[in-house]
Amino acid sequence: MSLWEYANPVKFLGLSARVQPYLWAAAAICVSVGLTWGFFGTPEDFRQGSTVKIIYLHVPAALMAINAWFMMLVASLIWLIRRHHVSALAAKAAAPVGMTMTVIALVTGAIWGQPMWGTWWAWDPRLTSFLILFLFYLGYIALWEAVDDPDTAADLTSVLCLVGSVFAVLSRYAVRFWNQGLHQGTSVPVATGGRTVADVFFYPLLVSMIGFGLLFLALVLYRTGTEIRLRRTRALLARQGRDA
Amino acid sequence: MTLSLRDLAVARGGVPVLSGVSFDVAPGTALILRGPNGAGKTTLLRTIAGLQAPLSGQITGAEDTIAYAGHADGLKAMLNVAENLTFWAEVFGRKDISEAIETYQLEPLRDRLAGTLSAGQKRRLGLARLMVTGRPIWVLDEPTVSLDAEAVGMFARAVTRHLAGGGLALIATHIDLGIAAQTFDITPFRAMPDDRSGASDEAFL
Amino acid sequence: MTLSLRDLAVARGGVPVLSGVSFDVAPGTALILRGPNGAGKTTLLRTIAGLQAPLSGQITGAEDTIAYAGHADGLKAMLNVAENLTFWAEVFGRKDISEAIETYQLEPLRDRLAGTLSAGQKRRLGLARLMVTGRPIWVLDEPTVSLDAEAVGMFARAVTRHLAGGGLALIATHIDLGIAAQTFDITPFRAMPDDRSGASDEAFL
Amino acid sequence: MPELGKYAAEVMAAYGVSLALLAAIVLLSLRKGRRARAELAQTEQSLGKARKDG
Amino acid sequence: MIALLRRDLMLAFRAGGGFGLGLAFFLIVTILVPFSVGPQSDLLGTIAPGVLWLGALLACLLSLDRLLALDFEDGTLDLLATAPLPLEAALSVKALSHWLTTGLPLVLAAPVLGVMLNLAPSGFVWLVSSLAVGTPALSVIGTFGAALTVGIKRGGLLMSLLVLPLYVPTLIFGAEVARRGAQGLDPVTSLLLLGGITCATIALMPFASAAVLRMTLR
Amino acid sequence: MIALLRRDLMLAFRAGGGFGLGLAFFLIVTILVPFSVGPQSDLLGTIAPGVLWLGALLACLLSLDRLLALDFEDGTLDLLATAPLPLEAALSVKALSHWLTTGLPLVLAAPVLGVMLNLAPSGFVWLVSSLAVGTPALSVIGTFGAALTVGIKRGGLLMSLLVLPLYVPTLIFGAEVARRGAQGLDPVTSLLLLGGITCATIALMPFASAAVLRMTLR
Ligand code: HEM
Ligand SMILES: Nc1ncnc2c1ncn2[C@@H]1O[C@H](COP(=O)(O)OP(=O)(O)OP(=O)(O)O)[C@@H](O)[C@H]1O
Ligand SMILES: Nc1ncnc2c1ncn2[C@@H]1O[C@H](COP(=O)(O)OP(=O)(O)OP(=O)(O)O)[C@@H](O)[C@H]1O
Ligand SMILES: [Mg+2]
Ligand SMILES: [Mg+2]
Repeated sequence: MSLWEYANPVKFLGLSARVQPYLWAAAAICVSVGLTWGFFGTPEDFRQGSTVKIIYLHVPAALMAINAWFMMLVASLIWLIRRHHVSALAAKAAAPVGMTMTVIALVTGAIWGQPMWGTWWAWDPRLTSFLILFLFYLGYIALWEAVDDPDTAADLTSVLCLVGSVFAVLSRYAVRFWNQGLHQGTSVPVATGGRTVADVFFYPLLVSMIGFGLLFLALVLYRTGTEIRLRRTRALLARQGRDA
Repeated sequence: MTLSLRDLAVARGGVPVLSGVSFDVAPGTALILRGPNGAGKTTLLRTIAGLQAPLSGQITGAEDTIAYAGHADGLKAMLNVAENLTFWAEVFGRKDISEAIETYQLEPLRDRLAGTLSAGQKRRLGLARLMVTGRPIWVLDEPTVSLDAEAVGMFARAVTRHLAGGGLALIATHIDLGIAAQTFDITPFRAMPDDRSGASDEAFL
Repeated sequence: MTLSLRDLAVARGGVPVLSGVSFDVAPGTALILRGPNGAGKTTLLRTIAGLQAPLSGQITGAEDTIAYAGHADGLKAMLNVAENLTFWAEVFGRKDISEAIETYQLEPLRDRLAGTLSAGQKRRLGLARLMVTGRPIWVLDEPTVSLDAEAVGMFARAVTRHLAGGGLALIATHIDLGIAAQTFDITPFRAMPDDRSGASDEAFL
Repeated sequence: MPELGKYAAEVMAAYGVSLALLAAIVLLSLRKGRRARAELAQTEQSLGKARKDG
Repeated sequence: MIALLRRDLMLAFRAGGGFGLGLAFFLIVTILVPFSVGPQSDLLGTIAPGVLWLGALLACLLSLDRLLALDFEDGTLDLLATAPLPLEAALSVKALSHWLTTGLPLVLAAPVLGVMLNLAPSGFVWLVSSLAVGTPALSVIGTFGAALTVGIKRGGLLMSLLVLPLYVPTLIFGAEVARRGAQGLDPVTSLLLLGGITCATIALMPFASAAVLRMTLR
Repeated sequence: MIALLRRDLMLAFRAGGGFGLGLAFFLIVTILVPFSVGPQSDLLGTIAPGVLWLGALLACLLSLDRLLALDFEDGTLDLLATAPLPLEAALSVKALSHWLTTGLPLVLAAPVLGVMLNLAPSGFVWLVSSLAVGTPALSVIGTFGAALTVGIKRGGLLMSLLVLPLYVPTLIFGAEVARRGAQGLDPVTSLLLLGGITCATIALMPFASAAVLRMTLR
């Protein structure tokens, strides 16, 4: 019994059907608790006023936007190396979710920027590299749509994801070199060891982050199932319509 | 060097098209592939030429020995006949294009841009390309499309000469070419809808 | 309505190719054009279809009555078979594609994208397009390229039916189509090098 | 309803847009999933293929 | 004609989207501008109207590339030319479908990109209206360029070269409207002129395009 | 390989010129800029390095479009894939010929256009050297994009979408060099970084391109 067994579409569908109810429930609970707590149950920041409440959307979304790309990278590698279809389809399924997260982070950031920095948008390294990430999502999704043959599409998008990752990192570095920004630094403990956000803000934020993560997972599982079914329909029809 | 297929299965668009195909073509002989439209001749030939991977089965003797001519001729409209041939000769590390020009009577067209040739003249040039590759195995997909009777004769002579020189040829066609060769009908090898010979979509069936 | 050519001269790339061509095709009959590669069949047919102007001479009966099918089929790879046919039917102000589908046995392929058809299947679809135009004159340039014997039969039946319905057809081909029709060889009409039939460069001769 | 002060519009807009986007991706996924299921069921039925699971 | 429009739109959506891609290109050009001229927001604000117009123009131009070329290659144009549909009408429909799949999305997206380039608040409405009035002219003129270069392989660049000068009047007035709008000056005169250009091109260019196309097909 | 290079160059010259056209596009974009942002010469001078880099990038991009597409359509790529020539080498040659026909003329023409945009005198040498060092990377990355989209009709815009984000680092460093040069600052660090990117892409991208092309041809 190895993990790879779940690379079989049928096995995967079975497992994902069993896990999904819990996942959806957990995601719904965490997201709503985190957001409600953050929205209703936290005080205003002395400097940022009530805008600090945006953090419960902005940071989890930004986090998941990056993690989603990372997950797609891993899935693409698995497809390229071991050629498990579920893996490729999972990457395909994750892309729109990741892009949505990116858009949420961008929009909430822009809305937050207006009161804090006095501008909707600034060419700050953090913001800019995020915008580039958005472009990579866009290109990735467009490539999936444009290629007819599913396997070729999986191959091409995987390579694009790989090369894109390298260039995304490179862009991030280049952008930082090009401009020193005003976006604030990392405030989450995993990255810094200590934290710069007070506990009152931190716990709801943590719940919200977990919630976004679970939501992402649930969505990806569900959407992968959808892709598998579409692929099966296509396979059945293709084999039927071949003769004559 | 013999070209051998053993229990080959091929797919197009992820769907198995043929399975269980086996045959040998010995040097000095040609094999004519037959089958109705959509039977899978093009797919089979592309697989043998190495342009796509087989689903399963073995192909031996095909490594770096094949000159392939498909529906498209790989001609540049803005190069003339001689330049087109010279280019392909050089890609295959050769120089001489006079034999090809002569066999297909391209001399009068030598300096015409390929884009201004008629359909049949273009095809003649496309076939002439095979001769400059120096490859022993010719894999041809409907080579005589839009050729007139005389040009079909040129082609038949070129193939016969190639075979006499120890080459071999595999030709898919719907019409009679006037070449002494065995025929292989691929119709019986059509893959069944639930065929599981390694196609990429079989996990989804 | 009879299609008549009177003393027609045609050119390609500014060079006269044929001159002095005259013939009539009456309703209910077909005419098969023959001639070696490069004789000028394609050029003549394109002129008759109105895609290029004749150098001199008259064509009568061709105004808005012609459906032309050349080497390219006008199919969109990203539309399926039915959508392709429907589009052309609508362009010609018609609706019904079932007869075309039936004649060329395209029913099983109806929902396949045209880009995924084999060469012969594509050609069948290209020929089916003629039937949805409702035009009385069919002008066909090598229509049976890459068709198998059975499909050639479908085509012959379609033409016969078209003729029986009062249509007429003009077909350039190198092979035998199995259609009862007169043959017209264009070889004798090849234009002489110093032909002065109105070509654009004659002022420079 | 907490007191949002002078930034009420911003905060509400941020929450509104984000929740709308989340809802959109969830609903679109569900709709696509449901269609895929239906299509597959129909195909399987018309081809008489048994199915190993849901 | 409706069949043609429907088919073109269908193809645009299916073929991996003529729809989204013009837009994406517009977005990308706009994003690349700060990378190339530097991130100072006042400088960006000054050049924003011009950059957005130029970006829209280039996005139109790139998507023109295959407006007719694909139909030429697979023989559709030959067949359309012999169909009972005036070529002028067919080309107008093609221009319309080009505008619907490219120009219109650009108009809708322009405000967002205006934000990113720090466009002055007073400029938004004028930017959008100038684009709405001006982009149809870009599509129609572009169709002419596409007809001119239709038989030529590698025609894309050549077409850009032919079309860009024709775009100059539209660009001048369009950018003028947007710029004056952003600076708080009165842009109405320029807008009227822009509208005049658009109307004139829509009325006349299809005839030129059809004439040219008949010549190329011959 | 030399045969391939020679053929590509010959085709570029004959086919109505990949050679001149990239250049002409560059020229036109540069000319359109004053029309769109207005003619104040100090403003133009400020944005000149950026505009020239952006124009060069777009000119490269547009001419990429058919780098492989034409060879794909007429079957040449199929035949090349079965020829005794590693695909990596063939693609490197293609990138080289693209650079020779597009990048190099841009490098040579840039000073002239710099004059038209009022570029500061100190900037010329840096502009040219940044383009000389940076454009090869554009060709190589572009070949990757072309390989990705080769089988796709209407692939031009999709390719732009895929390639432009990949161009970002090159653009940032290249424009930075030119800008710092024009402002009299020290551009050497950026130039070194730019060179590093170019070398890395030349060394690695052909493998990615060949891998991708094998996938599409399959
Ligand atoms: C469109 C504008 C913005 C974008 C694209 C953006 C993007 C990002 C990104 C990518 C992250 C990193 C998440 C991570 O790496 O874990 C982040 C985190 C964060 N952003 Fe923004 N941001 C924007 C505007 C703002 C504004 C205006 C503020 C507040 C004044 C803000 C406050 C924060 C905070 C507090 C974090 C958490 C820091 C951390 O944990 O790393 N952002 N944002
Ligand atoms: N641009 C051109 N310049 C000069 N000659 C040309 C040009 N284009 C075509 N020709 C010549 O015109 C002649 C007529 O060509 P056409 O395509 O009509 O021949 P065809 O009878 O259809 O031949 P096939 O049977 O090979 O299709 C040919 O000899 C061809 O080489
Ligand atoms: N992308 C695809 N998806 C599904 N089926 C496809 C695809 N492409 C081709 N096919 C089918 O695969 C089969 C084999 O096609 P192939 O081109 O090999 O036939 P062929 O024997 O060469 O026919 P022809 O004589 O018409 O050239 C055909 O039935 C075709 O319809
Ligand atoms: Mg075939
Ligand atoms: Mg012909």
